[in-house]
Amino acid sequence: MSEVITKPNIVSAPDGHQQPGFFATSLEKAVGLARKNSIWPLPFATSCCGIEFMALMASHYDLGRFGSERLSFSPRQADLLMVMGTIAKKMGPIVRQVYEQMAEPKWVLSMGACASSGGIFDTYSVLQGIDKIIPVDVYVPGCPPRPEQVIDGIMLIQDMVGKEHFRRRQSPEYKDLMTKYGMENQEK
Amino acid sequence: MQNTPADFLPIIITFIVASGFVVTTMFVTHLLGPKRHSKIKQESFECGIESQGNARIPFSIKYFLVAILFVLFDVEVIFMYPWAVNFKELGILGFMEMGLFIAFFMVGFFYIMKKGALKWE
Amino acid sequence: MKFEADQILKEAGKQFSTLNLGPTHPATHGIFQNVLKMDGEIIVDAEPTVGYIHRAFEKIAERRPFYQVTPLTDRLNYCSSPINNMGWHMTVEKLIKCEIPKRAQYLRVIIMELARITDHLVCNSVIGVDSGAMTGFLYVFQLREHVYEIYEEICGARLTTNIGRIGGMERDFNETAWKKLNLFVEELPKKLEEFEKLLVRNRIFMDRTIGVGKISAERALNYGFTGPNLRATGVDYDVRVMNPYSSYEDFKFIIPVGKSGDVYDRFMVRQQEMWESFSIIKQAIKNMPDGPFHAEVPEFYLPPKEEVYNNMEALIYHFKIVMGESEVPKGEVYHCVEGGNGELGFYLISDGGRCAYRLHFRRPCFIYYQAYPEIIKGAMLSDAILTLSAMNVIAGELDA
Amino acid sequence: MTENILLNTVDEKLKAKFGDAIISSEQSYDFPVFVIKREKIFDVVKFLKEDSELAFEFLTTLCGLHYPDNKGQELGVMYQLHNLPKNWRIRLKIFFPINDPEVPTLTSLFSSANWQERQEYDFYGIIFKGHPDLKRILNMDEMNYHPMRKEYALEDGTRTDKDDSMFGR
Repeated sequence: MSEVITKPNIVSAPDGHQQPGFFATSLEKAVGLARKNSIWPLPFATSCCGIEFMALMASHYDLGRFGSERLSFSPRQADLLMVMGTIAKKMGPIVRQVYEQMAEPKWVLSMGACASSGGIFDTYSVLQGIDKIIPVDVYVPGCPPRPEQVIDGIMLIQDMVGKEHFRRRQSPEYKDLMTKYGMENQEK
Repeated sequence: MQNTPADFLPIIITFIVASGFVVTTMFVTHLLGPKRHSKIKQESFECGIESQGNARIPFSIKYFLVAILFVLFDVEVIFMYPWAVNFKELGILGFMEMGLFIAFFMVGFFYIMKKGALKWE
Repeated sequence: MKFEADQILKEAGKQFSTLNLGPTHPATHGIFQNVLKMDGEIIVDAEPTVGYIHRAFEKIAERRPFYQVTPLTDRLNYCSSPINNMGWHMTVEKLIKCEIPKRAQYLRVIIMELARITDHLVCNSVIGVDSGAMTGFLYVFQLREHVYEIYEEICGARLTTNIGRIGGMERDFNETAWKKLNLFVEELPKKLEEFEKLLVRNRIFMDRTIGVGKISAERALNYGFTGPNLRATGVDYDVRVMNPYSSYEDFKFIIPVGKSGDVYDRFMVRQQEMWESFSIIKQAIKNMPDGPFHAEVPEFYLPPKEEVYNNMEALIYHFKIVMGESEVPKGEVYHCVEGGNGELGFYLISDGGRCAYRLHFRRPCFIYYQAYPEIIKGAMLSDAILTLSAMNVIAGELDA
Repeated sequence: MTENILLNTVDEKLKAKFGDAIISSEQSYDFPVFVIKREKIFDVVKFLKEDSELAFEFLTTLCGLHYPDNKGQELGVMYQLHNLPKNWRIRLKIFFPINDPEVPTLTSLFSSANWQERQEYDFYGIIFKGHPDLKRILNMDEMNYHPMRKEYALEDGTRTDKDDSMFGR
């Protein structure tokens, strides 16, 4: 290690108006900063990618450095649905049910070739990619992807979370996306 | 030592600030957080499949019994904290007093053991 | 509502509540569903459902040339994929009756024993996690990372390794692979002992695992148990000793055997097997013969790239293998290896064509998971979850 | 060769007991293979399991076979039995027409056959008479065909990114 890191790198402040004594930024950016660094993933691990997720959570590649230390296995407290591994057609309705029961705002990361596009299993029993049943935000290629690749995917998700507008989930494009996937848009 | 009503001011202020914090955070998150209701979201989470049957079915009293006993002995431990903090100042008198306090609980505990409340089968 | 109350009262007689240990559940370490009929905390009946990641391996294997089936096999038991790869390669070598050199066999033994250690590391640490001891898992995963680095030196992949070729190894261990292997061999005993000290004499762990998930040897054999779960019941059946393959007869190792077939015995059998695998690796490193690392089977063994580019036969063989035109002898062969979970068998029928006519995998997980309802009947719910992780049921191998 | 001895000993005992129910017996690589009439399979396996000298008490595996071109014998089932103490392994095969895929179940002899028979029912549509609950195990229950039969394709056709012309298919 050439030079010893003395000061841990603190998350940089969002762009805002900086004057001596005060700092002003939009509420969206401040809330985005908070959400970005405290994503609770739901590890929907089915096959080999699940073991690579174990490596990702263990001490060597530690996902806890990115604030996603706390896994939530129930969709109620999850922000990020990480679908890892092959999703068979028998498993499709279950992925969709778990996605629907997640609280807004929610994001989906599809890890591995099997989840993203059916991967090497182009067979009668495998769902060819989970974007056929739920909208996916980030696809991580690889079979299984290396933990570094997944961390790159997680950082992409963090950018999206950081820049999310409050009105996005009520915007017409989002509503069309939902109706495209057949998810009803009951207002109140 | 006469305490005038003004002495209670700090307590009221802390109480207001505490409840104020709770109310504002609840209100702000309700306002800021995006909401999207759907029928499926209202259903209970059943590991991914549709839930069948009624969740409100009678279950055995043993669960309730163990829970209540835990609460009871947990409260007992709460009384020990202040004693443990200034353990030195209270000296032998405080020690004996707390010993008596624990003895009363031990009688109750012995009763529970004899009645077999903790036996699970 | 009057009717509602009556209905519940009538049901209160001897009504069992059903609990769904469903597909997405943190405790099932994979995708299985068990609808449990419960009387309070005691399980009265369990009805398992599997097939949630059925990927039709056997159908794919009928459409792939022989060397392309290897990536399939390392997604069977993905905690110890090199063993499955080697098992498949040995099946084809048995079909084409090719004898691979001693050095390649010894290299294969090292890799298979490394894979067995990693498989048992994950299983034993997950037994710890399920009985509440999380630290063991984090210590032990560090060891697994070091084995990943050794795999990367040999075949470039971490988990789904696709290691070895039909007829030997794709390349010899290079300098850093030997260095990392020796580093791992020095470091393993210390770390393994540390992990053992955490759990083996741990009062809570012993109370949680001794006498839990018992199965008798006779019932285990009837259910087709093989591997550590069978050895935990007292039957010393190990394929490496029963019909030795890849020169396992040259190594001295004992088969650890349990007595009562409960979770503690399974844990101890796997722990002891790790020590045995460790000693096998040391023996293999010590008397590693030199010589070629692959057999002369040109129409099956992919020639190295530099040969392909500058001499004619290698180019022709390369083309024939890749397009799958190399003529394969007709016949049917069954070969089994001692996988992480038991006897992993490959039943291959080849009609001389480009691909296997029929390839059936004998998957130990699929066969012994049938006994799960019988084992957990009458047990507590938390014991059932501990039994599931102690049987090391891997979804990929179960639903292949 | 030790295998041939095993082949002959088992062959004699079976021929003595069952006569013409044993259609053929030959040595394939290191396995003696016996082709048996479908009706007698239960009795043969029961005899092999309970016979004191043979004692094949371990069912290694069983799997379905499909040969579409030999008429009248399209479907088949392969059983592998293993005598653990003596380390003897044998393979039994039965063949039967595709329009009457009835086979007696072995679940009463080996509990390990339960799910394996369900898997072969799921893959090939072989109906095991007397099986406790014969229903699909790996595929979805709504699947109306048996996918492992030779005439069905591997892919389910929803993939658009793989155009076969590049692969010469």
